[in-house]
Amino acid sequence: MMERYEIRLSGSGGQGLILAGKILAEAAAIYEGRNAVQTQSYGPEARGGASKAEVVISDGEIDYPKALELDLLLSLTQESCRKYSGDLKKGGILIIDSGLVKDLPKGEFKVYSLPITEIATEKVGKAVVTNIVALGILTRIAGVISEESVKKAILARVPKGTEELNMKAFDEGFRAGNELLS
Amino acid sequence: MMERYEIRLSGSGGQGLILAGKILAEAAAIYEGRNAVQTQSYGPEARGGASKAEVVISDGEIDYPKALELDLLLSLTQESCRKYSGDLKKGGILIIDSGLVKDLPKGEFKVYSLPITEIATEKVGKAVVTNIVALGILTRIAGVISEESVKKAILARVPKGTEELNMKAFDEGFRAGNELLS
Amino acid sequence: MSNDHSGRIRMMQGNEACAEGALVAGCRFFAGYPITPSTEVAEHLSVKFPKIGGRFIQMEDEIAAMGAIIGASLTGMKSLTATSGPGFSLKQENIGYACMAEVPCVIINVMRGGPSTGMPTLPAQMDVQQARWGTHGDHGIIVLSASSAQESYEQTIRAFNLAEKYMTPVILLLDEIVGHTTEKVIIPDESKIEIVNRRKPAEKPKDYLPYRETEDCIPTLAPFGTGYRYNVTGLCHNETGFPTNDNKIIGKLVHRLVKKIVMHADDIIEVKKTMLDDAEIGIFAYGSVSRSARSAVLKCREMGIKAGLLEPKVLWPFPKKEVLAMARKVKAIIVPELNMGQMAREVELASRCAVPVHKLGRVDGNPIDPREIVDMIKGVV
Amino acid sequence: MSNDHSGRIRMMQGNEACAEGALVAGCRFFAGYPITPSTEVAEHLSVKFPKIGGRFIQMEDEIAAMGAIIGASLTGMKSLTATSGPGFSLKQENIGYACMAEVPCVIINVMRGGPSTGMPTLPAQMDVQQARWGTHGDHGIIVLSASSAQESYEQTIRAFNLAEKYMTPVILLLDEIVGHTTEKVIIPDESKIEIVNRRKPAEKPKDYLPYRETEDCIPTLAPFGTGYRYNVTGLCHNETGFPTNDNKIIGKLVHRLVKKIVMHADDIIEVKKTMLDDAEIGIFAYGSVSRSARSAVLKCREMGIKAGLLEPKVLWPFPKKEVLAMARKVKAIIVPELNMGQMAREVELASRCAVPVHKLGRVDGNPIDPREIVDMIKGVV
Amino acid sequence: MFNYLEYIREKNFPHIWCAGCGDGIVLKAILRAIEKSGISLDETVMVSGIGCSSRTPGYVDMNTLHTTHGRAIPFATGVKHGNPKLNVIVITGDGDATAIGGNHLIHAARRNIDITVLLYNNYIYGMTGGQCSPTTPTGSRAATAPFGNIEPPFNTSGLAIAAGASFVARADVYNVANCEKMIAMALAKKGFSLVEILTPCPTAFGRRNKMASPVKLMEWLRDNAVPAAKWKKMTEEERRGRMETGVLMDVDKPEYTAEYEKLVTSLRTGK
Amino acid sequence: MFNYLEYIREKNFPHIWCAGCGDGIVLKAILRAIEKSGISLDETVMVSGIGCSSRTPGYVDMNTLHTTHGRAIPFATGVKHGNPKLNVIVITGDGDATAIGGNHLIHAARRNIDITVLLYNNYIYGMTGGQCSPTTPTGSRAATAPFGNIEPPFNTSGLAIAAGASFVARADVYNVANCEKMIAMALAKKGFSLVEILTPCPTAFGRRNKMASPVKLMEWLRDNAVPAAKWKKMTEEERRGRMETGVLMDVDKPEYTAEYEKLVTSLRTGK
Amino acid sequence: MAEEQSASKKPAVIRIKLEWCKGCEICVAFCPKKVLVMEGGKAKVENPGDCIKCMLCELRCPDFAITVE
Amino acid sequence: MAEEQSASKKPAVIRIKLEWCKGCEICVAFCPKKVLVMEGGKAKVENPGDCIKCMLCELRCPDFAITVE
Ligand SMILES: Cc1ncc(C[n+]2csc(CCOP(=O)(O)OP(=O)(O)O)c2C)c(N)n1
Ligand SMILES: Cc1ncc(C[n+]2csc(CCOP(=O)(O)OP(=O)(O)O)c2C)c(N)n1
Ligand code: SF4
Ligand code: SF4
Ligand code: SF4
Ligand code: SF4
Ligand code: SF4
Ligand code: SF4
Ligand SMILES: [Mg+2]
Ligand SMILES: [Mg+2]
Repeated sequence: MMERYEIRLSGSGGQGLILAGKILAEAAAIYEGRNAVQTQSYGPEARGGASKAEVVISDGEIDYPKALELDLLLSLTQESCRKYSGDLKKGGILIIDSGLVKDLPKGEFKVYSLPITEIATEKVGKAVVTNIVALGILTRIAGVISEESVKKAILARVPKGTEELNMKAFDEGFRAGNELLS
Repeated sequence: MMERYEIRLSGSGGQGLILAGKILAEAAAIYEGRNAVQTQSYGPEARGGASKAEVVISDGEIDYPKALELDLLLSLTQESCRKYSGDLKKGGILIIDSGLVKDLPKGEFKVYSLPITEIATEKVGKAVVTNIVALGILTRIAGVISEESVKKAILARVPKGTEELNMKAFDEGFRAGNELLS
Repeated sequence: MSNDHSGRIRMMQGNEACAEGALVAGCRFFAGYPITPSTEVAEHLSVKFPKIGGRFIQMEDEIAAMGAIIGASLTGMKSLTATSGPGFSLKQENIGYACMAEVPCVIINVMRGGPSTGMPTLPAQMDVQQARWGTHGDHGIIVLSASSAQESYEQTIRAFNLAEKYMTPVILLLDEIVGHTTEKVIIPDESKIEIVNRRKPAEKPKDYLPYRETEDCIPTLAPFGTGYRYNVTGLCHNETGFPTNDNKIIGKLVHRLVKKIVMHADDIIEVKKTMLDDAEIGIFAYGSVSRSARSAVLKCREMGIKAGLLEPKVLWPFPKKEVLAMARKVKAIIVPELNMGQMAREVELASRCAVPVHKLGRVDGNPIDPREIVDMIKGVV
Repeated sequence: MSNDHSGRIRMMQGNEACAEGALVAGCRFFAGYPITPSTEVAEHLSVKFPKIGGRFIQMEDEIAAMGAIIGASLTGMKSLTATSGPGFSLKQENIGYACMAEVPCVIINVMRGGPSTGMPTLPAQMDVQQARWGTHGDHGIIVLSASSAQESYEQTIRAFNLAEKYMTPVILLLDEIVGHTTEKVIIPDESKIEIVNRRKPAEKPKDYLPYRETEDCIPTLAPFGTGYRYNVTGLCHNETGFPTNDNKIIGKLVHRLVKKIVMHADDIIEVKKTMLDDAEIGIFAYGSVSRSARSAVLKCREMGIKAGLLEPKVLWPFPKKEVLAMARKVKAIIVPELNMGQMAREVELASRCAVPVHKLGRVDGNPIDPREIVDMIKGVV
Repeated sequence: MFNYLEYIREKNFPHIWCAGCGDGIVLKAILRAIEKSGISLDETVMVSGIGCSSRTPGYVDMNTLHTTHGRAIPFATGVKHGNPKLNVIVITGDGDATAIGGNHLIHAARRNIDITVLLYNNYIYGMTGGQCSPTTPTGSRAATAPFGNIEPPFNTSGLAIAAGASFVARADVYNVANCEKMIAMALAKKGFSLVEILTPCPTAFGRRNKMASPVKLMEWLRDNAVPAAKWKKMTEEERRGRMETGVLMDVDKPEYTAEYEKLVTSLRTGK
Repeated sequence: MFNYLEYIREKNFPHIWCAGCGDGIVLKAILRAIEKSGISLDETVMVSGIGCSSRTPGYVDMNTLHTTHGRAIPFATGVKHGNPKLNVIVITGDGDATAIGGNHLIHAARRNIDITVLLYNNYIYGMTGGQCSPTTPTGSRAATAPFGNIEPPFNTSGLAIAAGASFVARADVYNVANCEKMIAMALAKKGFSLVEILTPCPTAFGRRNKMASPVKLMEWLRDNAVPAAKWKKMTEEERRGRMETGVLMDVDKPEYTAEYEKLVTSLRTGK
Repeated sequence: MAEEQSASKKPAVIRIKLEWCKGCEICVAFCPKKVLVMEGGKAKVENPGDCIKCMLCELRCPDFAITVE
Repeated sequence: MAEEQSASKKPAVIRIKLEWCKGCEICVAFCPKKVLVMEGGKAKVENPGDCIKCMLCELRCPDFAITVE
């Protein structure tokens, strides 16, 4: 049984990370029958500047809904990485956009640096799916939720007509993560 | 030292009894240096129907400001007499308008029945001064505040130009009270 | 927009769960005015209601919204509004009207921080005393609390049930964390959900007294337009609903408004106990903080400290008996809350000096970390 | 209309005495909205102010009136509003603003009965908890009480002094009996009356911080238009007055708003004791009821019963120490009040289970008769 | 002969209004207008705020709702939107509707929700003893304007028109026939309708302003409330200080609850 | 060259408004108008309510007062009546001024108190994420009108005129020169003045209504906000869906604080 | 026809409910035929024969106190 | 005169404060002379020589980010 796995997705206001957080949570809760809670930052933060979404996944009850010690942090901007990496636990996973995050936070983390935005724009061809690319990468690297569950959750959330695009984005991300690991 | 003397003036909305109450209180407090509190009924009562003003006079501190056991009740209407005579104490003074109050409340009271409104209209010539006539009667019968003090208080309260009329009203009342007593 | 996966499990924000709970409870009228962090309740119902013939209206302000739900409730509609601190303050006058005229309705307040505009997007539990005393004049009131999306759903249903049963406004307090956290809600079969509807008059219109004195102190208000002609007023009134100046009747009325809640306290009050049986340290916590407290209890137990948790699901009437019972068993009580001790004072009052009561207040917009509670427990032990 | 007899003794209603007290305190701005039984405060000032250049304005509602006095106070004017229950409820949001932005002003609430419209012309003391908790969010507040015209006069002056000293709204609660009873007021020589004016900044505009952290927790707000340019907001803010999302600063601010009152409680609290030294029965009473209580004490003493009276002139911060001291000396405490026990619960909390606390509540619009109190005392003895 | 007793709650009489208060005159006009328009008492709800005028519902035998000061219109909005089949009449005063309740008035007008607002303009706060209201004429005395009111009054009807009301009329208690007619027209209107009824308060307004008796105030109305037809022929000079009565606005526009119903239908039927 | 830095609180920049939000454009027009009208920053107070627009005062270097939602005008009334020497500017949004604050707007206009209200009409509640406001056009989508708004909007300027405002103008953020001019005229006016400034919100209004980019919204203003001179020559047909800009009302009337001062003087001098 | 005529010719029955009459004098002041007078603070029918049944007194009585048949 | 001429002839100095520019494109879209372009999400001066100093970009920039001298 998995006790508690804490994920934080961070970046800037318009990057769709809140949707990504919701998808992750639904993948775990609805398609894997586990528990998941998702929270996010509101307020001026949510309007430009750094923004975050958190997902806690567990096979048991989730009492405290916010992250206490992050198992995984995704950062799509330098600012968000600086601001939100404080809670990443020793040995935790840090996934960053290699094109946008240059300064790494101090600490003992497993760092995975990939050109996430670039994958979205170049390989998938649309910047708007950066969040889904990130989900693909994260799914592979974290290894706590199955590929199928996340895909189902994506399909249930994204607007009709964009399914293919989003599946492609997820797959590209997943593949990139896979390459890095293998 | 006079402990506590409770007076209630009752009648109908427009009879000027609240002003009479204020005058009595000022006579005691300002012109005789005693303590006095004056309260009155508000609400629908104050708009037609029965209305009352209470004055408590004492040489000591006046704690409870409302009447508990009336020493004196003045009633200018039948309705107000019925409604407000309950608190009149045994042996208390009841002054009524003989023209308007026909049914007397049950109890052991000293009843003084005078044609108060009639004195105002006939002898003084103005119905509006009924309250001042009543004050004259009450001053004489109660005997707790001096004639001079009440007159001073009247003069300080009534509109300019009506002083003479009001003095006349007071005197007529005082005289009527005197006649009844002697 | 909505995520209608078939099946009984749904992921929802607390605010959305309130809206869904309201739908199931039979609520078909919503009037509101947007305010962070409660707005999603309205937004969700603005999508749902028109589809099923329920009535949504955005009013010009919170005062009007409160007035509108009272008016709608008198036509027989179960009615809801949702707001946050500043709007809750504005609604107080009309909440008092609903108490006085005994009109059932539900008010959700998703609490944010600070007095005044404060911290619109940050969590707090600073309106718990206001929920009891916010309107002028003596009155009784029912105030519920929820600590998860699941409870938001269930407590909204319960709020409507209590409102209809006791003919009274019911307030449901969420804090921003609960309102905005998305998590699993297990939706029971509708047939398994108890729904209470207000009493209808048994007598004919001519014999009908809306505020008839009854043993249970609960009036029976016929929906407007059903042939029962009567008067509703915020003035002190008699059994017919007409204003009175008769002191005896006034006294009875005000007494009854308070008594109506007090006499049914056992039916209304609900608490959840976690490991309290053998606890030496009792924690009293509600809303999102009770989740931190539960974590803390578990951590303490791991460390061999016998901590237990009393979670009131109903804040008012205050669960005095339950607190006293706990106070008589434990060595100390800790009250963590997102305010400066508003419920701690109630715990102190209820525990009748049986044990020391320790406050753990946080007012900086951060949630209470379970570790803080653990630390305090360690300090107390 | 007014009764300007020369000399120092005047007969006045409590409401009029408030108006006169305000004038002496230096109040020069009034904004209000009529409501029974407080309207005479406004009416009196509408006559007086224009004659001396003070500014009277009748606003479109109570919310606006509260807003206007805050605005005026920021220009340096001592500002007042007066209302009763329904209006007091409406003012709550902006009272919270005044707490948050720390703008001195005085709010008089002449309490009438009932929740909602209730009993507009009958006395009650049902808003004493609302005065503490009526606005959303944690905050500190000063609430005074008066039991006679004389005290109405004096307490209005004190209200302004405390508002200016502590940069906070101060609430003065009267009940309808006090507001409407005409009695003697002895007006002291103006030179003998202590008047406090808010602090002015010592520093130059460029170094000025309106909400600078100080030991006494009191900010220094320069009147608008005097060259000190700063921002005032109801959002959580930093020392400069600008909104912040920094949790540390937010936490400090909310703490300070509460602490500002608590740390100065000894300076603020005032009680009057009557025959308490050797009392076996302690009465805790305020407003018009304290007069009934005083009568009762005297009657009891005549009968050989050692009763004594503790009269809080300040209701909030609550005189905990004084109550505890009394609780430790007497055998029982009686709390007569024109509500269902709103202050009795505070007395119970403060007396820390030292003695039984008996409530004597009346909510029917009648005053409490001294004989009722005597009867209860006899019952307790 | 019109039998008022069929419409009133006789046991609540005599009513609380002062001698000569026009509120009773309006009440009677309302009852006749109700009869004329044939609406059923069981399907009609009368909602009021707080004030002398707002005591009206207490005397009428139907579902009556006496709310908080200024808030009659929001409560009424809830009643109407809650059950659009009900006829909803709002009784309000100048203070209730244009001071504390001014915002609700303009918003209900904007929404064009089908309620009939009968605004008793007595130029003062009657219930609380004669303080200024937003309709107190400049220069008039009031308990809070002891030296004469320095504020200009609202043209309430004009304001309602600007806000979007579909029917607006003015009437007065001297010209009782017109009063009844305007109310009947307002009741018949589908949409937000307002009748501003001039009924100067003898006790709190007249006395302070040299019109101490009810009869004086009726004479003042007779001489100064001018039917629309006559008004049109008057010069600016002649109009000064006078009030036009009759229909001031009457247009047909989409009504709020009907529009809502349309939305519901379209979502349900996909049309 | 106009140096904005002399008027702003630079340390609070960049401001919180979204990319392309017109609020910044208005702010700049205000600063230029202030300079033009020569009023002293030390004797000027800017008061706002709550909303995106109401964040404006935070950026201006003077005494600034950010109040509660909808209540800027009453606070401002207190400031002005408290010290009539101060110039008082109110910054407010369509929700702030016409929804929750509608009553205060019409009453300040009625009193004709000398404050300048700059109402940023962005057709939506921006701050709370795009719910309907009383100016949201019928049919437009909003977070609380997912199927299109069924309510008609206010003509806010028309309402202010009906309430008694002495100066009313409309401007927009495309035509920046007119915007500056209208604000300057309003500042110069002795009496209640209102400038309704059209500044559609890209984030919460535009996106939902097929005008996703700030540029699109500016183009919409360019094509639909019509200067008075041109407006006069347009047919009813051409006017539909368009907005007249420029001065809509400009009269001289007694101003509230001046009238009060007169009363004080007359009582003191007996004249 | 006959009936109509008789109806209009039937002398007016003017009733005053004294308990409800508050003596405002409105009916008296505006009766075009001076049918009514005040007495003891209440309205009183003095010249019923002159009544033309214009109904104005009834319509304007604020207290539901006067009816004309 | 000479000065005026030289002032108007002086080539425009267009400054963009990149930290404040939010990239809304308004300045770019409405510059009558296409002096400005977008680059990396911010405005950029591309053809300063074409600028006629109409000031519209400065007047319309919501972010106080562009100045023309
Ligand atoms: C919130 C609130 N504020 C004030 C009052 C006091 N109040 C009662 S009636 C009234 C004014 C009534 O004036 P109007 O609406 O013109 O009615 P009228 O009595 O003149 O018919 C006021 C201010 C109240 N009941 N509630
Ligand atoms: C009493 C109260 N109700 C609601 C809110 C929430 N609220 C904040 S801003 C706002 C609306 C803002 O709209 P508008 O005035 O048009 O300003 P904008 O953000 O569009 O510029 C609302 C409803 C609040 N702060 N206070
Ligand atoms: S105070 Fe005026 S409005 Fe009220 S009942 Fe009397 S006359 Fe009528
Ligand atoms: S939400 Fe709209 S109004 Fe608010 S800052 Fe963004 S663009 Fe401007
Ligand atoms: S009906 Fe006409 S004529 Fe007859 S009494 Fe009445 S007012 Fe006079
Ligand atoms: S009008 Fe009516 S109340 Fe007035 S005097 Fe005539 S009968 Fe009496
Ligand atoms: S000043 Fe005019 S021409 Fe020059 S860059 Fe700006 S908008 Fe273009
Ligand atoms: S207008 Fe201003 S903020 Fe927008 S792109 Fe141009 S410089 Fe940047
Ligand atoms: Mg009125
Ligand atoms: Mg807006």
